[in-house]
Amino acid sequence: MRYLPLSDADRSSMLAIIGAASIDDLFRDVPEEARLDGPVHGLPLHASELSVERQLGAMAMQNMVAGHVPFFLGCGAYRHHVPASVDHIIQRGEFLTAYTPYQPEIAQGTLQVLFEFQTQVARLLGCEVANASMYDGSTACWEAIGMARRITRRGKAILSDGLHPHYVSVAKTMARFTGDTLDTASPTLDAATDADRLIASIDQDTSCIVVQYPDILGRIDDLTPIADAAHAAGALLVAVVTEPVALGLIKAPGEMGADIVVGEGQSIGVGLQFGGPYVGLFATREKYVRQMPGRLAGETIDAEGKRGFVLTLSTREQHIRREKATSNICTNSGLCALAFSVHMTLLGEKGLRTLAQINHARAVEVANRLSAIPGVELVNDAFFNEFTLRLPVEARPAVHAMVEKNVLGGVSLGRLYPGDASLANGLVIAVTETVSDNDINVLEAVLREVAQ
Amino acid sequence: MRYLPLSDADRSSMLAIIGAASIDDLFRDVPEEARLDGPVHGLPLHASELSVERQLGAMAMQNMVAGHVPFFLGCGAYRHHVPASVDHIIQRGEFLTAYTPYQPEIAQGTLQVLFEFQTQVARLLGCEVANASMYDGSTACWEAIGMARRITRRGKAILSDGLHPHYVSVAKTMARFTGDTLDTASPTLDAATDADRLIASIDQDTSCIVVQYPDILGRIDDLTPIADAAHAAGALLVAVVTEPVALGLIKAPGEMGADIVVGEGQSIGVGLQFGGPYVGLFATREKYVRQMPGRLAGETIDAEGKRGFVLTLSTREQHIRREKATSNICTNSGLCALAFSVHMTLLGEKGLRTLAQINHARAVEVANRLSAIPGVELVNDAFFNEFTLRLPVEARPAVHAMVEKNVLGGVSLGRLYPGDASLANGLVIAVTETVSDNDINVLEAVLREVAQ
Amino acid sequence: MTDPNQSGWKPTAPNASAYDARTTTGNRALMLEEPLLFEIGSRDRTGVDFDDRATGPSRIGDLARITLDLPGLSEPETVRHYTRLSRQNYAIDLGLFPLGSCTMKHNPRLNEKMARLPGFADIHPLQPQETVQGAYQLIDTLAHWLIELTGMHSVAMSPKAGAHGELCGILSIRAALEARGDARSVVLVPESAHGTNPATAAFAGYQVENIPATNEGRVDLAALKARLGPDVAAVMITNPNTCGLFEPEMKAISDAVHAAGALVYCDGANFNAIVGRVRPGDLGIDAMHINLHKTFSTPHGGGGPGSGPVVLSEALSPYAPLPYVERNDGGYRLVEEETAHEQGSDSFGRMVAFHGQMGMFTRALSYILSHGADGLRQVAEDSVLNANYVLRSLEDVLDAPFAFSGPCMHEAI
Amino acid sequence: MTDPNQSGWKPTAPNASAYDARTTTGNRALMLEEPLLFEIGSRDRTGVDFDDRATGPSRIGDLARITLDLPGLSEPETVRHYTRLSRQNYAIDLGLFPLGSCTMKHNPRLNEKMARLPGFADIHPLQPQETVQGAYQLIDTLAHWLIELTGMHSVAMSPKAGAHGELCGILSIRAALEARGDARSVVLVPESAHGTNPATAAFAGYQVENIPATNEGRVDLAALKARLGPDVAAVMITNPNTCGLFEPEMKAISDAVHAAGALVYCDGANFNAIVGRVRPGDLGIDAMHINLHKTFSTPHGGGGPGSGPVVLSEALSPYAPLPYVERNDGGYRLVEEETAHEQGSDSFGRMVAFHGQMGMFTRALSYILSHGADGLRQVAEDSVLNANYVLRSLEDVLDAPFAFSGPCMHEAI
Ligand SMILES: Cc1ncc(COP(=O)(O)O)c(C=O)c1O
Ligand SMILES: Cc1ncc(COP(=O)(O)O)c(C=O)c1O
Repeated sequence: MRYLPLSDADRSSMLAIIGAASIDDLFRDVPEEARLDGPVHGLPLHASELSVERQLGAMAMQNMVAGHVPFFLGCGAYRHHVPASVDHIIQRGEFLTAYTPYQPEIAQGTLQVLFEFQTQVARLLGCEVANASMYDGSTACWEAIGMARRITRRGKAILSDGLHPHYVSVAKTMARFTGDTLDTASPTLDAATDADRLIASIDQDTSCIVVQYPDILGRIDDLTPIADAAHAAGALLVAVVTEPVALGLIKAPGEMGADIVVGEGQSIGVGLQFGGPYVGLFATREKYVRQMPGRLAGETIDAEGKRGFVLTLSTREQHIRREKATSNICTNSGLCALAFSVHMTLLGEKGLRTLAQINHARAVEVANRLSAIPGVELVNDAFFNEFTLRLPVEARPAVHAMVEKNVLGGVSLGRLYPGDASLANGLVIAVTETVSDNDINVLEAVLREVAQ
Repeated sequence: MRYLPLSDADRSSMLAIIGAASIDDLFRDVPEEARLDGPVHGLPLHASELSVERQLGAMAMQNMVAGHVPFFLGCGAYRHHVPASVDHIIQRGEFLTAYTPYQPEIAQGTLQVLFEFQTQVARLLGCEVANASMYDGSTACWEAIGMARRITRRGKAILSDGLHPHYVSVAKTMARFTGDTLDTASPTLDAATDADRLIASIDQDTSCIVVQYPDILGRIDDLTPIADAAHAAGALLVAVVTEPVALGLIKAPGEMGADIVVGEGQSIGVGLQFGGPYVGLFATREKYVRQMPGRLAGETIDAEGKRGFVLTLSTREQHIRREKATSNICTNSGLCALAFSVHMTLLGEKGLRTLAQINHARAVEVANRLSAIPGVELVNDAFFNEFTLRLPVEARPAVHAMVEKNVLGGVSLGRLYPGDASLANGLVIAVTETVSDNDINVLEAVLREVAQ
Repeated sequence: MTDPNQSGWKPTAPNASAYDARTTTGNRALMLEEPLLFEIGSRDRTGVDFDDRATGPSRIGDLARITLDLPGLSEPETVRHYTRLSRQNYAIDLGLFPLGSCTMKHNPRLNEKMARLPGFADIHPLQPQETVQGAYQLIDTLAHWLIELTGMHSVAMSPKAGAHGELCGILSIRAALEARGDARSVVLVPESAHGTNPATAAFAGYQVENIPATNEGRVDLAALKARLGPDVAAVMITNPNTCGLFEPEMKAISDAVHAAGALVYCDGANFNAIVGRVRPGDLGIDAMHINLHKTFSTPHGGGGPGSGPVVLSEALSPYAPLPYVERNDGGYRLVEEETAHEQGSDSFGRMVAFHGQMGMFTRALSYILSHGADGLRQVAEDSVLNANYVLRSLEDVLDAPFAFSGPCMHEAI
Repeated sequence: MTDPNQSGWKPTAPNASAYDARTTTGNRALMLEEPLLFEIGSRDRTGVDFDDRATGPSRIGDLARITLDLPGLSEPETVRHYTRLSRQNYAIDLGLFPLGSCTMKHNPRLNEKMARLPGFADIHPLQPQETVQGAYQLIDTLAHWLIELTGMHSVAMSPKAGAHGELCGILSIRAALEARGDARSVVLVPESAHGTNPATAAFAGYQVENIPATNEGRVDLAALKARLGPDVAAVMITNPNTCGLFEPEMKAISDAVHAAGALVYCDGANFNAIVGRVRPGDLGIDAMHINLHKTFSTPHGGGGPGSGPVVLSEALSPYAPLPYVERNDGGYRLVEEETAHEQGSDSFGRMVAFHGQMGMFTRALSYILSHGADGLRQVAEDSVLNANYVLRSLEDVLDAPFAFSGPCMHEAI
C-alpha cells in the first residue's frame, strides 16, 4: 500500500494515544448494518504499478489512436499538436497538486496564471473581461444563456441551427428545469447560415441569440447584423467558439458585437482525451461582470505594497452567496486553463496566426481535393479548418467503412442528428496542422471508394 | 526558432550597442577559410516539434521494444519496473537543468541528494563510503583497478573469467596505455567459478583480484576465501556488481571482505535505454577514500550554523589537482544517481528484499522449466535472477530464430565471446519481476522448438 | 510517525565537517518574483515553430482578423516564466494540506502516466464506437467499482465536478418527482453545507430552507421530521458532515424523508473517510456525488478539473443523464438520445457535451486498482485515525467544539 | 530585450484593486528545509507494491543477506522529500546561468519526450541487431551531422562525457603514434585549460607541460613553436578558449604541430559559440570532443550524465574505439571486436560497455533537427552576440582584462 505512510506500529500507537481500542471503535457512529465487514465485493487486493499498467494498458490497446491513423474528426474537439513543454509544466507538483487558490499567500502562482489566462482569453475572444474558466464549452454555453436571462430579465433564447447539437441538448436539459424557452432548429446542408431566421425571430421576450462561430458545419459568417438586430431589441448576442484556433485568422465575435463569448478551449494546450477534461472559456463586457458565473482572479496590492493576485468579486459565487449565486460552479478547469495559457504564451500572436493559416490552407486543400471526387459536394462557402461534404451515400456507414480501412474520416451528421434524413449524407471534416500529406492522400483514396 | 529568445530587432540594437557593423564582425578572429558561408551541407532548415517527432518516431518504430515481447536479456543491463514517480522527479527543472553543484548556496538540493545516494550505495554494497557516481559499471571497474594500483603500488590485476567481457575489454584498452598487466581468461560452461584459479594466481605483484558477483553466467559464490587470499598477499579484492537488485537477497561483497566494490546501478531507477546513460557505483573502505576517483558530497555547517552539504575532498579531483588527480572524470551520472536514489528510497529495505525475492523465485521457476526441455541443461548451481543454459544447438542462431517468433530470449555467449567454440551453445537468461506468466510460457514453447 | 532511523546514520564523507568554506546554505537566492506575461512578452516573439507551407487562396470571405495582441515568449522564456510562477504555490507535493472540507490527497504519478497512454489521451469523443471499445470498457469498469463501493444501483459518469454532480442528483430527483406528477418546491439543506448545495437546489428551481443542527454539529432529526411535508422535494445532507462527524442517525433520516415522499441527496465530498468501510447505499441515500478529485486521487490542479460521478438509487436510475455506456455481449456501446428510449431510459437529458472527464476516470481507476479492496479500506481507516489523532493532540491546545460528539471521520473543527 | 508589451495591458478584473484583504503575497511559507532521508525513513516502510507471489525453494546457497539497513518511505513521502529538496537548487529553468566554461543552455522538453519513446528507452543494448535497426540509424544519423558540423572525417560516439572524450582523443593519438612506431612522451596543455585536459593526458601516460599564453589570453605561437619537437605527442587546445576568445592563429598552430610530427587535440566544450559558422576540420584539428550536454542541449542534470562524442581527422579515424555503427546496403550493423579487423579498423579498443549515451544521442538529434541548419548557425551568432553585449555592458563597471583582444565567442572574463 505504497500511498499510505502509516505502518502498523504507527497505527497502534496512535490508537493508544486517542484512547480507542480498535479502528472499529472510531466507526462506532456508523450503524452496524451499514458497516462493511469484509472487503468490497469482487475488487482484487492492492496491485503493483506494473499490474495496473498491464490492466489499463490492455484497455488502451483496444482503442484506435488518432495519431496512428489518418484522422479528420472535429465537431467540437480538435486534434492539435501540443508542445512538450506544456505537458511538462502542468505536471509540476506546485501546479498539479495545488489546492483551489482560496489562500492567496500560498497560491500566487496559480492566481497569476489565472489572471494572465483571463487576459489572454479576453483578447482572443475580443472581449473586455474573461473568467478563470468553466467546465467546458457546452456548460459555458448554457451558463451564458442563464446570464443573458439575468441581465435582460427575459426568458427566451434563440439558438442558431449551427450550434453544436450537444450544446443544444445541454441547454434543453437545463431549460426544462429553469423554465427558459429555447427556440431551436436543425441545420440544413446549405452554404448560408440561419442568420436571417435568427434575426426574424427576435422579439420582446428574447434574452439572447446564440450562434456558433465557426458553426457545426464549419460555416463562418459576419455576426454584426445579428448583434445589431439583437441589441436593437434589447437582447444580447451570445457567441460560441468551439475552435479557438480559428480566431488567429478570423475576426473575434467580440469584435462583431457579441456580448458574451463562450468557447471550448480544448484546441489549445489540452488535447483530445476522449472528451474531457476540457476547459470552458467565458468572456463578456465589463459592465456585465457581476452577472458572470465562475471565479475571477484580480490584481491587488499586498501588505508590503507589492503587487499580488486574489480571487475577486466572490459575491457572485456560491461559497459566499449560496442560493443567490450566479452559478453553482466551484471546481472549474484550473489545470486545463494553465495548459491553455502556456500553449498560448508559446504561440503568441505570431504563432497563433501562423497556426491558423496553416490549418486553413490545409483545410482548403483537402476541401478542394475531396469535392473533386465524383458525387461529392462541398456544402460550405466560407470555412476555417472544418467543412461539410454532401456525399452521394449515407455518411454514417461511410465512416464505418473508412474505419475498416484504418481511416478516421470525419464525423457523420447521422451520428449527430440521428433520424434526420436530410442530413444523413453530410460528413464534417476537420483538417489541422497534424494532418500529413500522406493522410490526405489516403483519405482521398478511401473516400473515393466508399462514396461509390 | 523557438529556443532563441532574441528577435531580429533585438539583434540589431545589440550590434549597435557593441559597435559592430554585423555579426560577421564578431567572427573576425576566425580565418576566412574556416568560416562557413552557407548553411551546413544537407541539414534541413529548422523543424516543428511535430516534424521532429515524426522523424524520430519513425526510427523508434524500427526497434523491437522490450516491453512489447517476452524479454529475457540481462548480461549487464536488466529490465526492471521503475515507479512513475521516479521519472516525474528527475524531470523537475530544478534537478534536470541544474548545473554541477560547484556553488553550494544554490545547489543544496543536488548535494543532499548525492549525500543520500552515497549512503544508500555504501549500505547496499556493504562498504563504508561511496562516491557520487561514475559513468557506468565498466568504467567504474577500470577505475577500481587503477585505484588498487595506487593503493598497493603494484601493477598486476587478476580478472575473474566471470567478469563481463565488455568490462574486460575496457580494462584491456586502458591497461594498454597505463602499462598495467591484466591476467584474464574466458569462462567455461561450468557450475563452479574460477575462484581456485584466482587464488592460485595471486603473487607479490598482484594489485587486485577482480570478480563479478553475480558473474556473467549468473553464478554466485562466497567471496570470502578470495578476499582472505588477496589480503594475505597484500592485494585488494575488487568486486563488480552488475545487478544491484541481487543485493536485496544475497550478501554484499563488502560484507565478504571486498575492498572496493563497483557496480552498474542501471537496474534501479534508470531503465534499459540501449546501454546509456547508466550510473556507475563506486564504494570502498574509509581508509582508501583519498584514492577514490570522482566527486564526493559531504556534510558541513554553514555560516548560520545550519547543516549543509558541499563537494568535499576535491583535492583528489582534476579541477584542483590537474594531472595529479585520481581520475580525469568530471561530469558523472548525477541525474541517474538521483533516479537510483529515488527508486531506492521508494523500495527501502523492505521493498528491495521483496523485489529480489520475486526476481529469484521467477528465475528459479524459469530455470526449472527450461532445463526440463530435452537437451537443454542448466549450467548454474547457485544464481540470483540470471542463469546460463547449455543448448543442444548453437545459441546465437537460436536467439535469432526466437526473434523471428517475436521473443527476445536471452543473450547468447556466441555474441559475447565470438569465436570461442566451447561457449557457443551457452545462452544466458535473465528473469525479472517484469516477466509475466505468459512470457514464460511463450519462451518455453519457442525454446523447445529452436532447441531441436 | 517519522522517527529517525533507529539504526543510526553516518555520513559517508568522513572529513566533511572539516570543509571550511562557510557559506550560507539557505536558499534566499531562490525566492523569485515574476513579472506578468504582458510585461515580458511581445507580439512578434514565439515559442512554436512550424514547417514552412505555402498558403493557398483563402476561404474566409471578408472576416480577416486585424487586431489580436497576444504576447508570445520563446520556449526557454516560457518554461522559466511558469516554473518561477509555480514556485509561488504551496501544494500537496510540498507538504500536508490540513484543509477544510476538501480531501486533499497524494496524486500518484502512475495515474498521470496512465491518463497519458495514447489509447486514452489521443482519442476523439466522437470516434465510431468500434474504435473506442477500450475507452468504454474503462468507463464501465470504473462505474462498476463506484457502484460496488457505494452499494448503489447505478452511476451517472458525466458530471464534470462535485457541484455538477449535485446538479445531476437534484435534477434526477426533480425528474423522478415530475414523473410521478408530484410537484414539490422546497429542498432542505443544513446551514453548514457547502455553498454548492443551496446554489444547486436554487438553480434547479427549488426554494432552499435550512435544516437545523443539534449542538453536537449533527442534523436535528426531530426538527427535520417536523419540517418534512408534501412541499419538500429533497433533503441534502453531507455525510460525513462538514464538521467531520458521521451522522449516526442517517438511516433514520432517510427513512423519515422517504416516508414523507421526498428523496435524500448526500454530498459525498467526504466519502474518503468511509470508503470501503461504509456503503451509502445501505443508509437509504438516493443520490450522492463522488469527487474523484478528492476521494479518488485525481489532482486538484489549483482548482480543477474535477469529476463528479453521481451514484443513484434504483428509484432515480431511470432518470440518469445521457450519454452512458452499456455493456452488451458484443462489447460496449454508448447510449445517447437516439437509443435511450429503447433502453428504458427516462433520462432528464444531457448535462455536458461528450462523456465526462475521461482523463479523470483513467486516474481514478488507476488509483482504485492500485489500492484494491484492502487498500481502500485502509485509506478510510487511516484517514479517520489521522483525524482523531490530530483532534486529540490539539484538544489541550485549542477549543474543539465537537470533540465530545463522537469520533470524527476525516477532519476536525 | 524584454520590453513591456507596448500595446498596453489591462487587468481583466476591473475592481480587483478594491479588494481589501491585504495579506502578504511573499512566499515566505514556501522556504522549506528538509531532513535527511535517514532521519525520516525506516526499514519497514516502502513506496512500492508487489503482487503477491509464492516464493519457491531458493538457489542462493548459503549467501543469504542479513543486514541491509536501507530506509524506505511511502510514495507520498518520497515525492515530497525530493520535491522539497529540488527547491533548494537553482537551475536553467529558473533563470540564466552566466557561468564559466560550461555552456548552460535551455533543455527542451521535446528532447525528453523523444528520449522516452519506448523504441529508444526500452531496448536492451545486447538485443540482436535486426531488432534495433532504428537505434543504429539514430546513432548513425547523429554521427553524420556531427561530422558535417565539424568538417571532420569520422566520429567516435561511445565516450560518456567530455573528459571521457578527451581520453578517447588522446588514446587515438597515442595509438596512431605507436602504429608508426613513434614513441613520444609529452603533451602540451595551456595553463588556462580545463582540469580534465592535463588529467587526461597524464592518465594516458604522458608528461604534461604548459603552453604559454600571450597577454591577450591566446596561445603564444612563437613559444609553442620553440617547444615543439620529437618528444611532443600532442597539443591540447581549447577553442574558443577558456577566456572566451577564438584562437585566430589556430590554423598556423595546427600546421606547426603537424610539421613537428605531433597531433592537435581540441577541447570542444565551447563549440556552441561557433557551431554552424566554423568547422574545426578546416582548422587542422585531429580530434575534438563535443559535449552534447553543452552544445547540443542535453540536460546537465546537476552533474551528468553527459555525452562526449569525439570527431577525428582521417589520420586518427582507423584507431577509433569500438563498437561503432556502420551503414551498409541492408541496414545498419554494429562493428565490434569480432569484425573490426575485416572493417579495416585498428581500433585502440573499447572504452565502455555497450554503445555510449543513447539517451543523450536521442536528445541531441532532436535538438539538431529542431534547429536545423539555419537555427544552429543562429545559435552561434546569438551566443557570440550575447557574450559581446554583456562584455560591453560590463566594461565600464568591471575590469575586463581581455576586452580589447578581440570579440569574445561565448563567454567573457
Ligand atoms: C462538501 C463539498 N461539497 C461540494 C463540493 C463541490 O465540489 P466541486 O468543487 O468539485 O464542484 C465541495 C468541494 O469544493 C465540497 O467540499
Ligand atoms: C572546457 C572544458 N573541457 C572539458 C570539460 C569536461 O567535460 P565533462 O564534464 O563532460 O567531462 C568541461 C566541462 O566540465 C569543460 O568546460
